[in-house]
Amino acid sequence: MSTAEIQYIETPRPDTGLTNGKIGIWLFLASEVMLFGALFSAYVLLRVGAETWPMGRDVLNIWLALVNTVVLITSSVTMVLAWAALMKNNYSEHKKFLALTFLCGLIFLGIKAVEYGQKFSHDLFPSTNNFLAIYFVLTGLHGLHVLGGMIVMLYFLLFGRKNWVERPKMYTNRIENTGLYWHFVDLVWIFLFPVLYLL
Amino acid sequence: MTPSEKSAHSKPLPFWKRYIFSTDHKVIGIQYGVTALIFLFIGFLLMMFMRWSIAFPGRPLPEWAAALLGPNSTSGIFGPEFYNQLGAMHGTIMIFLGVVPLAVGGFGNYVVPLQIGAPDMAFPKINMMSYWAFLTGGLLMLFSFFIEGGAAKSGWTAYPPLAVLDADSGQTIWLVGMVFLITSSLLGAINFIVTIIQLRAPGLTWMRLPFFVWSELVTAFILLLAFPPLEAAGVLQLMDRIADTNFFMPSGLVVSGEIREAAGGGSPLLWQHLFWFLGHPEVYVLILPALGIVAEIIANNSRKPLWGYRSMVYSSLFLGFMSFVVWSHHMYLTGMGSVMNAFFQTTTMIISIPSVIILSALILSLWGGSIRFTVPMLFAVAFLPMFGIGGLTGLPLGISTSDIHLHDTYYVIGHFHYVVAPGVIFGLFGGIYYWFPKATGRKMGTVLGHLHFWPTLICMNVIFMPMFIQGLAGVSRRLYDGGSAYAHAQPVLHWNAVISMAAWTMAIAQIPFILNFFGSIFFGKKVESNPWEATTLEWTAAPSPPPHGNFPEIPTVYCGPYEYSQPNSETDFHPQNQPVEA
Amino acid sequence: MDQETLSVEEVNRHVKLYLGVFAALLVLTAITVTVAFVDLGHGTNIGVALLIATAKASLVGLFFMHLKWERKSLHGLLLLTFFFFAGMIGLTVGGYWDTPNGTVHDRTPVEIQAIHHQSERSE
Amino acid sequence: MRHLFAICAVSALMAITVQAGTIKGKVSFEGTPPPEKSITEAMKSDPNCAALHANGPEVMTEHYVVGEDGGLKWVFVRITEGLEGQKFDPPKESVLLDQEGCLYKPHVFGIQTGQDLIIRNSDATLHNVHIIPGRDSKNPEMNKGMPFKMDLPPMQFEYPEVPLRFKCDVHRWMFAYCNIVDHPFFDTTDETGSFEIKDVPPGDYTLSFWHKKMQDHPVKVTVPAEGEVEVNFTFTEDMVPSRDR
Repeated sequence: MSTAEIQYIETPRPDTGLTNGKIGIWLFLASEVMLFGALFSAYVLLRVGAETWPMGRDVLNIWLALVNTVVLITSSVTMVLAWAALMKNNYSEHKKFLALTFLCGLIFLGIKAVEYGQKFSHDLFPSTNNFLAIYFVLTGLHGLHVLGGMIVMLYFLLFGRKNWVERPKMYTNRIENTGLYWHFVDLVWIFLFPVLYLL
Repeated sequence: MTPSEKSAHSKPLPFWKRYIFSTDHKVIGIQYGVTALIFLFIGFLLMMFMRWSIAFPGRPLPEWAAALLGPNSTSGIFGPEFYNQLGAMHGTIMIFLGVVPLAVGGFGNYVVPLQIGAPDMAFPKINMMSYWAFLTGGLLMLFSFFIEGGAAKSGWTAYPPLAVLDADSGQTIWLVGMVFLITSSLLGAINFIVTIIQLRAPGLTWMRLPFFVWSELVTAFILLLAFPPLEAAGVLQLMDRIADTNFFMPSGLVVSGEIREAAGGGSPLLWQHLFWFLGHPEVYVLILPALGIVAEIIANNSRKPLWGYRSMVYSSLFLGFMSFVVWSHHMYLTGMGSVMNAFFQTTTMIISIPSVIILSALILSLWGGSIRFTVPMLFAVAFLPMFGIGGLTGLPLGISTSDIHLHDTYYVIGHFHYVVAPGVIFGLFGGIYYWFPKATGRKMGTVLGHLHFWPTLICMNVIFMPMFIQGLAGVSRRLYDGGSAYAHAQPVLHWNAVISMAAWTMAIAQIPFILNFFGSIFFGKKVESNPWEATTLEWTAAPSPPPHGNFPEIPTVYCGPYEYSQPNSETDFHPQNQPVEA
Repeated sequence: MDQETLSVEEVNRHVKLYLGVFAALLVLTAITVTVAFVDLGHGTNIGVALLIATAKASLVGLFFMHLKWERKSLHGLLLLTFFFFAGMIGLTVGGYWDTPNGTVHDRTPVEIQAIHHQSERSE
Repeated sequence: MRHLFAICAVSALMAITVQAGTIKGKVSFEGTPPPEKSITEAMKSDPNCAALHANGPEVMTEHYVVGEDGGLKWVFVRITEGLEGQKFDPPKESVLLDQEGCLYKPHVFGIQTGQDLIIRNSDATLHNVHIIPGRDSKNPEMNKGMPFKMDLPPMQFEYPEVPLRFKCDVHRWMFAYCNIVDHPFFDTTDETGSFEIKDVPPGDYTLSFWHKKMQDHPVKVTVPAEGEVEVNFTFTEDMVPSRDR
């Protein structure tokens, strides 16, 4: 037979029990942990070294952030339900939940934009003080990750059907890996919310 | 270099898809390799100008050399600002655009899939993306020389507040370039780890992996976990430069006489912690692949299994693990207290143990072997003492008390250049001579090889040994005039001219290599698939050059990677994919 | 967690589990907000908030990211990453209080700034 | 042949239509100028500088340099109003700012936006050219080390600024005042206090006399079609800032 194609894309490798995609996404999430870890250590070092550090709730709008937290948690749930729908071979239910997740992402970014708008209108900028600077960098970078996840979901919403019909198992793995990434983004926000807004 | 196209694709791919936007790990490996060699040469060129300013400050360059500098020098003379640009970009280009892409991108991409019996990398498209992200970052870095204000000039370590206060935009382009390079390394690292874990041929258990594959696996883990903090620090410094934030700008900072009125409150130490959190693992990313290559060459050319293969594997794993907890030995003089100094001093001493184990195992592998001094073997054997000097001279720097005198002096320059130049780059040269027949089906000339090896070895030592003498005399690094303004440097100033002469002659010594490298592609002696009579899969199971998809059929592995001169076997090597009778 | 063996009613059982975790997450979020308004002293506030955040994070990790049924090798990878994460934050921030004794660096930057301000006002 | 003829005709025509006048004059200082301070004492901090002036005359500051006939040196004269909307492309020749004997030479000079400025170090010692723009000026701050006899690559300024201060971070007594304007009609007075601005198109203008200590003083002037117009200006003692009296 001609040269072999790359294996273990769909079926896991017997001795490691994992597919290529799953190890790949978990390695990527490990590097993301280090990325946000570095930003958190920047936050802690700046806060410890600062003479004055504003209380989160005095400067930021907690209630918008609370809504955002709920939105992101809901999107995590709809994401995992979208994956479960595929396990039940129900593509239409999957598409509905994936669209819902995408919508939640959109709402999240919308609320973020409103929040940033409020800050800029009260002329609170990153250069005002280090609390706002690290706030903008952390939430900005997190927002970009949300956007990245949404672009991938949009791709699947528009072109996923052909892949599902031809190679259902590969498509399920892809959705699971996208889900892992999305849950990680939600996980980062779960830490961001108290650290920036409540303490 | 025309890989035969009997592969699964119906019709052969158009030229640009097969060579430019290819997803074949071998083509990407060669793309990485050649680009990295060009960047190494550019970095070398920058250093030659630096050596002129160090040896003969204020003296005009000859016209043909000054012409290369264009507007940066007027009538052949350039000032300290341009020298700092040369210094910062020499470091950045040599490390991030030269050695890492050659060691990890070039050799890793080309050799690892072949050595583990895989048809290609686990994610071919991501592999291609990582090369193009690397090329974009590289071109951005080169482009920054031609903008108004010139390239970054706060050292390859880009310490704030100097890097943030630098009004010219070269530093901003440096940061953006770094983000591209880090993304490229990240994608590469994920690809390597998944490929090595998932696509090993049947029968290729973990302890039958060639040591080169182990070194690339550990390197990939270091890249994966150490690079993101520098990306975060790069984002913070980018915000400091563009959005006037104050992450690294302390309050009450006095800038040329006036207190800088800004929010302040930042800490320059934050950058140093995040930078060196990558910085030290980065130097292990440089050395590990070279150790892997040298191990392959020594085993093959001494016709003897590696001594202590298991101890080398566990040492490289331990090296990778420890490399994350030693970074602050670069920061002993930043006002850290005795608790931190003691901690990092201890971890630094501990981390020197695995490197010594690997080095001794390599030296002991020579014992009792019937050694063939082929050209790759010359480089590999020369690597051992040179890396030894590099490693041992690092110990006084690792101890906080002696580092007080030696920090940021030419002793440090001598130390890390001994590890990188006669160490890593000799290993990589050996790798090029060793795997060239596999990549092209032709062997590189041995006469030109010797003509390249001996002068380069001698020049390297004449360049870097006097640096220890200057460093111990207290000459500090990054001086555009080589220390001629300092009284304590006067007795050792004459070494500057000696070092510079040796550096320029070493440039001439690279010509035989360039002729040999490009010449042998067309005129080299034709060889069949296993000219070195090696045992690992890339030689025994794949033709040279291997087609797309590498192996006619996926090989099965029956024994360890270095079964040389086994008793009762007619040939003095036993290929991995040959069953072991009785 | 190999997907072939999951039959439809097993998946439905998982779905109920996910909805339960969803409820738990919402409750925890409510708690963390209300607790934030109660002043238990700066240290404890941080501790409680991080505790709740870790609880929520582990819920998401274990159930939504299927870590509960995942192979040990991935747990190893996460442990290794967490060790380096903790090492980076611990040593970077730990170094802040560790100043060489008997020198001007003996005091933390905040104290040095305070002295600086006093000396300004006294002139 | 025909082309040659055409070119001569056009250039001749050009010469006739362009009428230009010249503004000449003398700037003087009435009263006793505040005493200058000696720099040789400060120069001892750098042996290279002290050596350069070892046997020369004592080096004094050049704040109020008044000649015997009362002429005031280092006064920058330029047209401030009357040129609105006119574009002037920068002259080809470059302006040279030399650092010789640890002093900026010239001390005050004018340059047009886009014109080449060459900064030279004629001393064998380290000078650090440090350009400090005003608070809300758009010219960039710049800091170039010049450790030995060398020239910096020619540079240009984009935005007018009177004055753009140059100082040397190594020698604190070294200052230069670069006055950037976006037209060629300017001059700096010499020891006799005289200045001359040529090829000024006829019209009404405001001329302004700038001195680094005694600020800016505008004067109305009308330039005839051709020939010269004489404008003199006298700085008086009360214009001297209080701290210098």
